[in-house]
Formats: sequence, structure tokens, C-alpha cells
Amino acid sequence: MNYQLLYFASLADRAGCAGETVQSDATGLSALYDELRVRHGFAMDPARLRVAVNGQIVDWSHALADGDEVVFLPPVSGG
Amino acid sequence: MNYQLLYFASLADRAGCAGETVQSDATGLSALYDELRVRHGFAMDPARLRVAVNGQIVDWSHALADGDEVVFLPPVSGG
Amino acid sequence: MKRFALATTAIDVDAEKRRLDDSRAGACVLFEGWVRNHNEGRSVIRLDYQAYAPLAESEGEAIMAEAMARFDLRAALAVHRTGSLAIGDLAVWIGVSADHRNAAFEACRWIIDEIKLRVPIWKNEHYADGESGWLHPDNTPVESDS
Amino acid sequence: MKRFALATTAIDVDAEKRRLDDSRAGACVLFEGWVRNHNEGRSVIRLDYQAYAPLAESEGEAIMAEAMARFDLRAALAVHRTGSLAIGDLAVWIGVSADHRNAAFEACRWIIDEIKLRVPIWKNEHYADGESGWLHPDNTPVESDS
Repeated sequence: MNYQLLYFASLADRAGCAGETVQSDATGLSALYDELRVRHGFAMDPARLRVAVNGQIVDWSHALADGDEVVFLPPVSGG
Repeated sequence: MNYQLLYFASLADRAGCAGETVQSDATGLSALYDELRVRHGFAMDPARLRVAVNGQIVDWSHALADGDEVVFLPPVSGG
Repeated sequence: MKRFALATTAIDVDAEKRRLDDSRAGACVLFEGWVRNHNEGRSVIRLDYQAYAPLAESEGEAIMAEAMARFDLRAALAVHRTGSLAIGDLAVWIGVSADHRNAAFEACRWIIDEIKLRVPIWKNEHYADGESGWLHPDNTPVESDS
Repeated sequence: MKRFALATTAIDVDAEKRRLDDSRAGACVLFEGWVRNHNEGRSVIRLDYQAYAPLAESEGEAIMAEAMARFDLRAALAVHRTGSLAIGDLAVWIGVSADHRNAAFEACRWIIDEIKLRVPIWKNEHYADGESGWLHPDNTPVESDS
């Protein structure tokens, strides 16, 4: 399956890009994040991340579909 | 003794003036207010008033001196 | 530098706000009291504010100095109108700046509460039915016991 | 009508504030977040804000709608900057109007707290020593665990 990944803040710095298309057999968010940790060396514990799929905050149990836009959100610091 | 009285809000309405010079034998604030209640028909309980003498908030036990500016302050409602 | 002022004409909010600037400050909280068109279920057409000016100014300054001492602020200012005001007019403006928002919110709230409690300013509401009345701090009419 | 916006250029505070006007409102509370020249003991020279814009806008709108439902308000608005900001720049503006000041203070405070907690915007601080770092919601550096 193909996923559109977007990266922000420290994850973007670590990945060295703002986004990428990833081909993956993962159908769950945890499995997908584990692949990205290996690929980019993300050190942030997934317990500290929220996840958005297609612009909506979802639960980590959310099932992915081909073509989804997926964003792992580091703790925010606006304001 | 002569006192310069200033009136505000409901007390000014009741007295029909913004201030007046009052000649009185009273040397305490309670006695002076009692005289003014008789003169102007003030109904407000002194327990609800604060008192300023010469521009400073004072206690009701404050001793008056000839020529003092005395203001009985109704509960305020600014803001 | 004075921190509290009475104003007989419209408050220059922009000029006051510039006095809050401080490069160490990360939070600014502003309060504006506007003349409402209603109170206690009655329709209000305008307000008059009367002040015992010398005492209002000294009490106002004392409140601002106390706020600077109680809260971790960079600046705190307040201006209160007197005279006749129309619906929507700005009656009181309070501005504070602080490094952190917690102090800014708490101080701004504390200052307006203290002003309403302590500063000798009185509000006379004029109602749509032609009546008028002086108000207590809780905005109930004083009429009955004056 | 949108209540929450991201802005890539300076926020037009006067235009936003006029949208709070309501003749029934007696209280207006405004919060401004300014870029501070220091954080956690380090000297800051500028900030970059990065947002995941579509989600930031929908989360922001959800917060404002929730504020309107939770508090007795006439209006509530918020604007958050993105991009590169200098010391003293306005990073976030929040304005609420209400009949009474209690609701106005509580809602304004609640809105900024929720924005900082929920809206996907990240702050990158640039320090005087040449370093920079993304921050956590509590303004501590994220560096160690990214």
C-alpha cells in the first residue's frame, strides 16, 4: 500500500523532509510507525504522539487504507 | 466647627447638592452623619458607608478637625 | 509614572497598550468594560459615571502598585471613564503584561475586581422607561435604601 | 463565520476586535501571546511556528465552538501566526465578549490553554548561542527524545 506521510517539527528534522510517499505492507499505525523509526531513526516514544489520518485525529487502532495521508504529531507547542 | 462636605451618587441626589459647608458641634464621624441624616433624610445605614477625610479613607473612629473635607462614600459601582 | 488614570474623554487604547511593551513579556491580557444595553432585566439607554477624583486616583494607584507586588508582571495599567457614556462605549480599560500567561490573567482579573470594590466611582443607569438609578457593586439598584 | 484562523502575516488586531462588538456585551477579554526574548534561562533571538494547517484550522474551530457552548459568550475569536517571528511580535491573539466579566475571563483562559494543548502548531526557538530547538507544550526542549 502507498501512504502519504507528512512530518512536522522534530520528526521533520529527523526525517530530513516535510513528507514522502511510503510503500508499506503495514495496515496499522503502530506497524507503520515502527517502519519509520527504523527508516529515519525516530526516537520519540509512540505513546507521546497523536496520529491524524486524512486530516482527522484518529485512534492508534485506526485501520489504514491505500492512499491515506498519515501524520504522526509530536506534542504541540503553539501559543 | 466647619466641615466641607462632598456628596456623591445617591447621597448627592438626596442632598440636592454636590457639597456644602456645614457648621456642627460634632467631633466624630457618626455624630456628624446623624446630623446629616436629619438634615437631608439620608436613609442609608452607616454600616454600608466608607468615610474619607481630606482625601484619605479613615476609620469611623477618626477624630475630626475644623476645616476638614469629609465624604461619606456610598458603596461604589465602577467598572 | 502613573499606572491608573481617570479619563473624561474616550480612552486612547492604542497609546495605553504601547506602554505595556516589554521584550521579556510573553503574555498580555486586556480587559475592557463596555456599556451594556441591559442590566437586571431592564433596558439601558446610557450611563453616567461619577467619581470622587482625588481619592479615585490614589486608590487606583494603590491597587496597581499592589498588583505589581502580588503578581509577576512587567507592566500594569488601568483607565476609567467618567461622565456620560452611550451603549457600546468603553468604560474601563485594564492592561497587563507578564512573562507568563498565568500571572497576566490572574492580575488582570484581580485588578478589575479591586477597582469595582474600592475605587470611588458610581454608575447611574438611565433606563428606556425614563427612570434612572445608582447601582451597588453587584449592579442591583441602590434606590431602596438611599 | 470562521472563529479560528492561521495567519502567515501580521494579525490585524483592530479588525478582529471589531468582530467582538455586541451591544449586549459588558465585558471583553483579550489575550496576546508575544515572542519573549528568553525561555528556560536561555536568550531567544527569534521563533519559527510550523502548523499542520488543515488540522490546525479544524481543531481551532472545534475549540472555539466548544467555548461558545461551555461559556455564556457573545463572541469568541482566535488567530495564530505561522512562520518566522521576531522578539515582541504577536504570535497568537484571542478575543471574547460576554455580558459579564466572569465568563469572558474564564473562556479566554480556557481557549488559550486548549489551543496550546490541541492545535497542531510547533514552536522552534532560535537561541543567541546559534542553537535552535523544538519545544514541548511546557516550553521544555524536545531535543532529547526526538
